[in-house]
Amino acid sequence: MQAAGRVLDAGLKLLDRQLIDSQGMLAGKVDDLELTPSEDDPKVLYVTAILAGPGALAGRLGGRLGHLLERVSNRLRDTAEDRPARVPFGVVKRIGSAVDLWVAKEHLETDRVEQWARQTIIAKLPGAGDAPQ
Amino acid sequence: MRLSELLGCEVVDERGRSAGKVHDVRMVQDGPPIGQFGASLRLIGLIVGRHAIGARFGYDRGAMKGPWLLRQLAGSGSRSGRYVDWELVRSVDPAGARIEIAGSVDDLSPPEPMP
Amino acid sequence: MTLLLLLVVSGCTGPVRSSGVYESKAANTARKTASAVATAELAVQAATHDRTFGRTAAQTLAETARDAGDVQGIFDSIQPPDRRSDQLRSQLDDLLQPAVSTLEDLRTAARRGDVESMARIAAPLEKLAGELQDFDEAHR
Amino acid sequence: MKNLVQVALGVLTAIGGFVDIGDIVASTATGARFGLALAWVLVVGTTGIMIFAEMAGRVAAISGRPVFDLVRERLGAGMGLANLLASFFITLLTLAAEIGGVALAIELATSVNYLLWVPLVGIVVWVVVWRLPFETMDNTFGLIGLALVVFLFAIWRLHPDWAGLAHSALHPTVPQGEGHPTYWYFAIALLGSAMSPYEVFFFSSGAVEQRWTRRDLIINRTNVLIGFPLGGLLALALMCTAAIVLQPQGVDPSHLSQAALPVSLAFGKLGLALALIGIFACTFGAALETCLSCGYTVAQYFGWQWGKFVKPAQAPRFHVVVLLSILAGTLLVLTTIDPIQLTEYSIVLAAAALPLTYLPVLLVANDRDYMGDKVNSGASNLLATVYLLLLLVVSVATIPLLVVTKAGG
Repeated sequence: MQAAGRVLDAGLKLLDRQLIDSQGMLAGKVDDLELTPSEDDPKVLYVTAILAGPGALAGRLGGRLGHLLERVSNRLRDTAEDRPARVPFGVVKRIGSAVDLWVAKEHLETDRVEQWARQTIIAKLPGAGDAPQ
Repeated sequence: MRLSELLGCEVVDERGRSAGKVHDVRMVQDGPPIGQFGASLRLIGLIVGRHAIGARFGYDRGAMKGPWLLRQLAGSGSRSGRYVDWELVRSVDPAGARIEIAGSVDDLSPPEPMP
Repeated sequence: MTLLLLLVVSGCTGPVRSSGVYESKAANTARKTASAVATAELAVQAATHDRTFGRTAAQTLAETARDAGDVQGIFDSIQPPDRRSDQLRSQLDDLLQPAVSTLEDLRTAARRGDVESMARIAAPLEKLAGELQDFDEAHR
Repeated sequence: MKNLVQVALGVLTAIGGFVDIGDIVASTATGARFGLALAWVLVVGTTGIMIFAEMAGRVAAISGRPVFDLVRERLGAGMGLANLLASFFITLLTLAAEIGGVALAIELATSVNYLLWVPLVGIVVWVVVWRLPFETMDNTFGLIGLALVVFLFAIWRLHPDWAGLAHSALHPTVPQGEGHPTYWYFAIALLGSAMSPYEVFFFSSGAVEQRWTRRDLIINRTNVLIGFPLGGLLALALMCTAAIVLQPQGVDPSHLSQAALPVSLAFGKLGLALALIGIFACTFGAALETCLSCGYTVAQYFGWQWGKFVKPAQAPRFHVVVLLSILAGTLLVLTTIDPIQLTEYSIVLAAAALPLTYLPVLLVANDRDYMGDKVNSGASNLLATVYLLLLLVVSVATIPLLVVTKAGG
């Protein structure tokens, strides 16, 4: 749980920070943040999710590099939607020099491309599942 | 709305004078509870000013030891930033990358440094 | 952008207008050929004193023969712009021709592992190397 | 105290691991053309890589953060991505040069055309990276690479004019008939070969692979303070033998065979065998380091799980990038571009790109939030800043010199 009332600059403290899942595995980076207006006052904005993956990064970079990433990520992603993968902010455990999560990355939308790479390429190679010596 | 849509927006006061671009967004953790995180982060203000290499390099925090030369080069940029309280914001036009605020640019003070 | 750079850097050969440029290209050709000849001398010296493997000597001598042949080919492709360059060209060709043919003979001998004849074939190389280096210094 | 074997192993691996195809080509070419007039650049370059690698290793050990994770955090996503593309392209170019170097070493031993060996080399590189544990892989080729010490002994065996050598090293002058731009172009190439960026990506990621902590700082220091200078000494030995044997004969080396000539003249077949084994091991070890560095840089920028300390299935995208990099490197060599020329471009571009990754590491090494009491000392900051300025001058001068001298042609 985080200390309530804590103040932080989101760009510096959250953006581009490493996401680490409950097993200590690296789960991508905070490429962008989703801000949602509150029901009773649309002017008030809350952070409701972390956006991660090339799709989110592409939107943020814009320009040539952004479009390049956008094309790459769209081809890699196997789902129909074009919105970037979301990590609901509720699973965030701690914000330090990295962002620790309460859940394992397999449960996150952002892990789709990782699973695709695992199934289609790596799992087919002998010894993919062997523990590191 | 995405955070990246706010970053880089030009902040303009009532008379159309610019306070510079948004290069960071300040949040406080006092919103409604969200999952296991606790109170959610609420947007309370914008850090505005010329491109602040100093902040990105880390020189606006006390924790940076040196080196001297880089501190001088980067240091000057960050102090010129200004803080815009979210209450002052009249309209946000992400497509046009433009944010209009009430009052005047001169009334804005630099942001207090974060711990 | 990098492709453009590589093209510029590879020093493509176009027509040469001034005899000065031709002369410096001739000097450069002599210098590179002298380097190949000197390398061949060292390789033969190692081979005849049983200080290298047959295959390594064969590889080294194959490279020197190919280098000298390439350098001569590039030089011959440049049109001498004036009479003085014509003279320079024939003077240099008198050195390039024996150098290239000697290195080719050495390559053949080395590939057959015929170390004895390598020493004999390589005999003129020392004089050739000296003349090529003199030519280079004279026209650099 | 980490046991002595661990420390010694680290030092020996650092020595063998220091030299790669770039050092072999640059040191030999420089020695043959300028004698020891550029030896001082090796000292400057070796000192530079020592500073850079020690900082990167210390940052990785204390904060657990390897170079490219920090590059994005300190330079932002946009600058970080441009930095990634430049560093990845140069590391890939170096990977191709190393694969070419291994094939050339085999060609020199077998006289069978190197192009036939290239696909085999690519496959074996991948199998080793895929199957061998990190430390076994790193130590094996680093230790075998020590065979290059034969170049050091060859200097004595060739009975050089010691006074002449010392004079040429201590009073560097541009030899008659050589242009100043060419002299400085070779200086930048030599600096780029000594300060190869991929070595720092590999060194800092290796610290995380081997799970270094504060206790391992001793290894970080000994590897750098003992291993790197001795590695630099091997490069100097290559330069010396070329200066002693090749320069007087006017040989301007453009093949590995010419680099090996001095050792075979000094020690005959045994010496040549050791030289070939050493060259093979160093370039093969460097091929492993560069293909892994391709994976490290991309994975660390995007935040994917990376590293050989986890099961391959747990770091699929990292291994896909490593696999594709080896494939791309192999195909690049198969285009029959001369591997020696490829090496020259890779080390010169490496020199130009050094500040890109040097700066973020220098910044984080000064950040108490990450390093606590292990931040840079005042003295190391001064030296590190001098090198930052030197590297900025080098990167500005590289492209113009490349064009003016037609790559030292």
